[in-house]
Amino acid sequence: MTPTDWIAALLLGMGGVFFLAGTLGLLRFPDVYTRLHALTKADNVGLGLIVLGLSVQADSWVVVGKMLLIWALVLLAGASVAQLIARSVLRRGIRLWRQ
Amino acid sequence: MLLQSGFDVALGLGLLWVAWQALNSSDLFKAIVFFIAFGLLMALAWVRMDAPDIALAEAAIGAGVTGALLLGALARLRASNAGETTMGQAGNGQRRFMASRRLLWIPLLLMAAGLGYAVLSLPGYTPGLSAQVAANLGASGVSNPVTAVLLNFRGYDTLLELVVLLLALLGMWSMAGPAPPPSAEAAAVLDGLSRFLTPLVLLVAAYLLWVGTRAPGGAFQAGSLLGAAGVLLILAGWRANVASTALSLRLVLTAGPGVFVAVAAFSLLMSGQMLKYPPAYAGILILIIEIAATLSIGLTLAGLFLGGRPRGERKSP
Amino acid sequence: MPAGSAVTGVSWGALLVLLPLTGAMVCFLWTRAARILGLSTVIAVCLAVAGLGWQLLQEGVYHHAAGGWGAPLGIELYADGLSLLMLIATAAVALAVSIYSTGYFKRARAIRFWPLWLILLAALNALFLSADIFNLYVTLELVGLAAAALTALGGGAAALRGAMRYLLASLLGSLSYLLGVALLYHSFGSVDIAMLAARMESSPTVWAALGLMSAGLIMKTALYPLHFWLPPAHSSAPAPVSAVLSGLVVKASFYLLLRLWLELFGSVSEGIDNMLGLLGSVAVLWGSVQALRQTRLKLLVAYSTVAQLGYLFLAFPLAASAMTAWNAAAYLVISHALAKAAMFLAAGNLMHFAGHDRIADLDRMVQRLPLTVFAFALAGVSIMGLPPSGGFIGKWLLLEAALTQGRWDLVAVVILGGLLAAGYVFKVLGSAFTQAAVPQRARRVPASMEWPALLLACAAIVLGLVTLPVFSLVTIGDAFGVDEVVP
Amino acid sequence: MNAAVLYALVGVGLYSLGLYALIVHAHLVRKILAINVMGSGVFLVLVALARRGGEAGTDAVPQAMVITGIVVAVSATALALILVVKLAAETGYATLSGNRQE
Repeated sequence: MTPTDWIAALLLGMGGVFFLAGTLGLLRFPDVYTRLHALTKADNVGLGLIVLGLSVQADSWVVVGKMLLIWALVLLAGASVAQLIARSVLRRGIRLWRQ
Repeated sequence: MLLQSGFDVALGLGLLWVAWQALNSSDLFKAIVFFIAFGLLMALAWVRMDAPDIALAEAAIGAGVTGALLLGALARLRASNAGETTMGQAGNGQRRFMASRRLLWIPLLLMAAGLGYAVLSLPGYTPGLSAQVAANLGASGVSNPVTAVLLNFRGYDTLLELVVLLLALLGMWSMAGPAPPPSAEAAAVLDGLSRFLTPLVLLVAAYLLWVGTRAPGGAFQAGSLLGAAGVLLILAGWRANVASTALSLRLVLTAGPGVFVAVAAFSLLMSGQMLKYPPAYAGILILIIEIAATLSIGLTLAGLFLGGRPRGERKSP
Repeated sequence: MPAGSAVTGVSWGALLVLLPLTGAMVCFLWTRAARILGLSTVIAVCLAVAGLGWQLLQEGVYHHAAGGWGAPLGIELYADGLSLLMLIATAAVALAVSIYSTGYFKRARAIRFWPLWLILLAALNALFLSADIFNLYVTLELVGLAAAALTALGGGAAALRGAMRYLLASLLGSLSYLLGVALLYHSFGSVDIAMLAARMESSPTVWAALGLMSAGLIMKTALYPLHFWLPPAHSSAPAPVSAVLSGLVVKASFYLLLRLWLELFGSVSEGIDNMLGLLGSVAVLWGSVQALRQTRLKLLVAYSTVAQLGYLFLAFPLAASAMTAWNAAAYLVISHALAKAAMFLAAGNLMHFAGHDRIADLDRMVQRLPLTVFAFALAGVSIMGLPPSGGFIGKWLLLEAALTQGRWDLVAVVILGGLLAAGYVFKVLGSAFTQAAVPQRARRVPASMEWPALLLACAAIVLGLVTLPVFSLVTIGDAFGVDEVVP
Repeated sequence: MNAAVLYALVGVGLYSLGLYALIVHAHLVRKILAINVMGSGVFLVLVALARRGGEAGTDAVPQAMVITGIVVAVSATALALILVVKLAAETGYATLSGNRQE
C-alpha cells in the first residue's frame, strides 16, 4: 500500500466512525430533536471524510469536483430537511426533552 | 471476493427485511418511509448488477416520485380520517383476515419454494440477446445499449409506455377534480431550497438526457428528475398559472407520445415499417424523441403529484 | 415496401395502433371537438380493420417488424385469422359503443371519456396484433389501466370501489404474467412467440412460467374462482364502459391465454386442461345461478358474463378435436362480445329511461322502449344459445366436440347453462311486460342510444347465419394447428 | 450459487412477501405498497438471471424492460392512489369492505 492509500484508508475509517456515531445517536437519543442533531451533524462530517478519502485516490479533478458537489448537496438537503422536520414536530406541540 | 458476496448476501437480506417492514409496519407512515428506503436499497442492488440505468430510474422514480406520491396520498387520506384501518370498523372482515393469515402461509411458502426451484433449475446459461444488441449497436444511432434498446430496437414498447404515463394523468384528471390548494404556508427554508435546487436539477436533467446516448442516463432518468423538481416546487407552494384546459400545458404533456407517434407514422410512410429509422438519421431522431419525452415525463410526474387538475387561478408567489 | 394493389400495400396493422393513439391525443388537445374527432377515429379504425381483412384474404398472415429489426431483437406484429376475428369484433363493438356514447355522455364527461376510450381501443388492437410476450405485457397494462380509469368515470362510491378492485386484480394478473415472461426469456433467450414455440421444451422453469402466466391471465379473464372483481366493476361502470369491459376487455386476456396455449404451452401441459374445464363448468353453473338471484339488471348481466366466460374454458379439455373445440371458443368469444355489449347498452337505456335498474320495477318497458327491449331479447337469444344465433353455433360446436369424445359431464354443463340463461333472460323480459306500481322518471332515450344496441344484437344473430365465411376467415394462418390433428 | 442467482431468489422472496401482504391487508395503501414490492421482485428476477452465467457482459434488453416496467409501475401507483383518495373522500374508508351503503 502506498502512503496515499494509507491516508485514504484513515479518512474512510474516520468517516465510518462518524457515521456509526450518528446512527448510534439516532437509535439511542431520547427525542426527535436530539436525534436530528446526531444524525445531521455526525453524518455530514462522516460523508465529508469519506469524500475526502475517495478524493485522495480519484483519477481526475472532475471526479473530485463531482464528489464535492454531492457533499455540498447532501449538506444542503440534510440541513433543510432537519429544519423542516424539527419545525413540523415543534408545531405539533412535541416538547423538548429535559432530564 | 468473499467481501463482495458477503455484501450481496447482506443486501439481499436487507431488501427482504425492509420490504417486510414496509408491508407490515403498524403505522402507515412508517410503512411508506420503509418503502422509500426499500427503493434506495433496490437502487443499490441495481448498481451491484451492473445496471446503472435502472439504478438511476429506481432512485428517482421508484423511491423518489413513488414515495412522494404515497406521502401525498397519505396526507389527503388523513384529512378524511382514512389514514388507518381501525379494527373496530373493519370488524368481521379483519378478523377473517387474521384467521386466514395462518393458513395463507402454507400455499405461499409452497409457491415461493416452487418458484425458487424453477429459478435454480434454469437450464445452464442462455446468452439472451446481448450478442444481437452488440452486433447492431453501431446502426442504432446511440452507443449506450440500454438507450438503443429503449428507443430503437424496442422503441414500440417505449412508445406504448409513454402512453401509459399519459393515461395515468388522464385517468387522474377524469376523476380527481381540481387539485387541492397548497398547504397554508410553506416553510421559508423549503422555498429557498426549491429556488436554489430547481436550476441545478434542470442542469443535471439536461446533462443526463445528453449523456444518455452513450453512458447511463436518458429520457426516463432526466424526466423523472424534472418530475422531482416539480414535486419540490409544488411542496414549496408554488403553482404555475395554467389551468388544465390550457393548450400549452396539454401540448407539453402529449409531446413525448405525440412526437413518438409522429415519427412512427412518418417512418411507416417512408419505409413501410413503423419506427424504422434511416441509420444516418437514427441519432438525431432518437434525440428529438428523447427531448420531447423528457419534458412530457417530467410534467406528467409533477402533475400526478399535484393530485388533481391544475386550476390556474393562483399567481405564483 | 412496394406491393401490388393500393389496399394490400398499406400496413393496416400498424395503423390500427397509431390511429387511435393519435385520435386520443388530438381529442385531449382539442376538447371542444372531442366527440366528432373521437367518432371519426373509430370509423377510421373500422376501415383499417377492413383493409387488414382484405390484406389477409389476399396475402395470408400479416407480419410487421416494428423498428425494422425483426425478432428476436425487435418487436414483431402478427395477425392471422384468429387475431383478425378479434379485431373485427373489437371494431364492431367499438363503433356501436362510440355512437352510443355521443348520446350517453354529456359534454363535461365526454371530454374525459374520449381520450381514455381511444387509448383503450389502441391497447386492445395492439394486444391482438402483438407477437412479443413482453410487448403483450405492456399492452395488458395499458388495457387494465385504461379500463380501470373508465370504470371510475361514473363517480360515486360503487364505481370507485369497483374500479379499485378491478385495478388491483388486473395489476396482480399482469405482474404474474411478467414473472412468467422473465422465466421464459431466461430459458430460451427470446420474447418472440414464434421463436419460443420453436425452442419450447418441458422443464420445471417452463412449468412455473406456464402456471404464473395462466394464473395471471385467468385472473384478468375472471374465471371462477378469480371472478370476484368482475360483477362490482362491470355493474357500476357507465353503460358504454360496461359494454366494452364485458364485451372486449375480458376477451383480450382470454385471447392471449388461448394464443399462448396454442403456440407454447399446449405441448408441455397435461392435466391442466381438465382443471380449466372443471373451473369453467363451475363458472357456468355458479355464475348463472347468481345471475338468476340478482334483483338489479346490471348485476344480472355482469354475473351472466361470469357464466358465459366459463363456456370459453370448456374448450380446453376438448382440444383433442381441435377444429371443433377451438372454433367453438372463437365463435363464443365474438358472439358473446356482440351480445353482451348489446345487453349492457340496452340495460343502460332502461336505466337512463327509468332512473333505476331494479328488475322488478321495469314497468311495461316493452311499450315504452320497444327497440331497446327487442335488442335485449335478441341479445338474450344469443346468450341462451338458441338458433339462429352466434351463441347457438358456439354451443352447438362445443356439444359436438363433447359428444364425439364422450364427455357427458360437459354436455350436461352446456345444456344446463343454457337453461339457466333462459331463466335469467326471461326474468328480465317478464318484468318488462308487466305493470309495476312505481313512479318512473321516463326520460327520453335518443335514437343514437337505442339503435347501436339493436344493431349489435342483430349482428350477434346474423353471426349464426354466416358460419362458413367465419370459419374460412379463422383458418388463415392456421392458428389452431388443425392440420396435425385432423386425420 | 453466484450473486445473480442470489438476487433472483431475493426477487422471488419479494414477490411472495408482496403477494402475502396484498391478500392479508385491508387498507388499500398497503395493498398498493404490496403490488409495488411484488413488481420490484419481478424486476430483480428479470435482470438478475441475465447474469447467472458469470460476470461476462450485461444484457441490455431485460434492463430496458425493467425501466419500462418501473414507469408502468409508477403510473399504476398514481392511478391507484387517486382512486383510494377519492374512495376515502366518498365513504370515509380506505378499504374495499368498509361502509356498504351508498
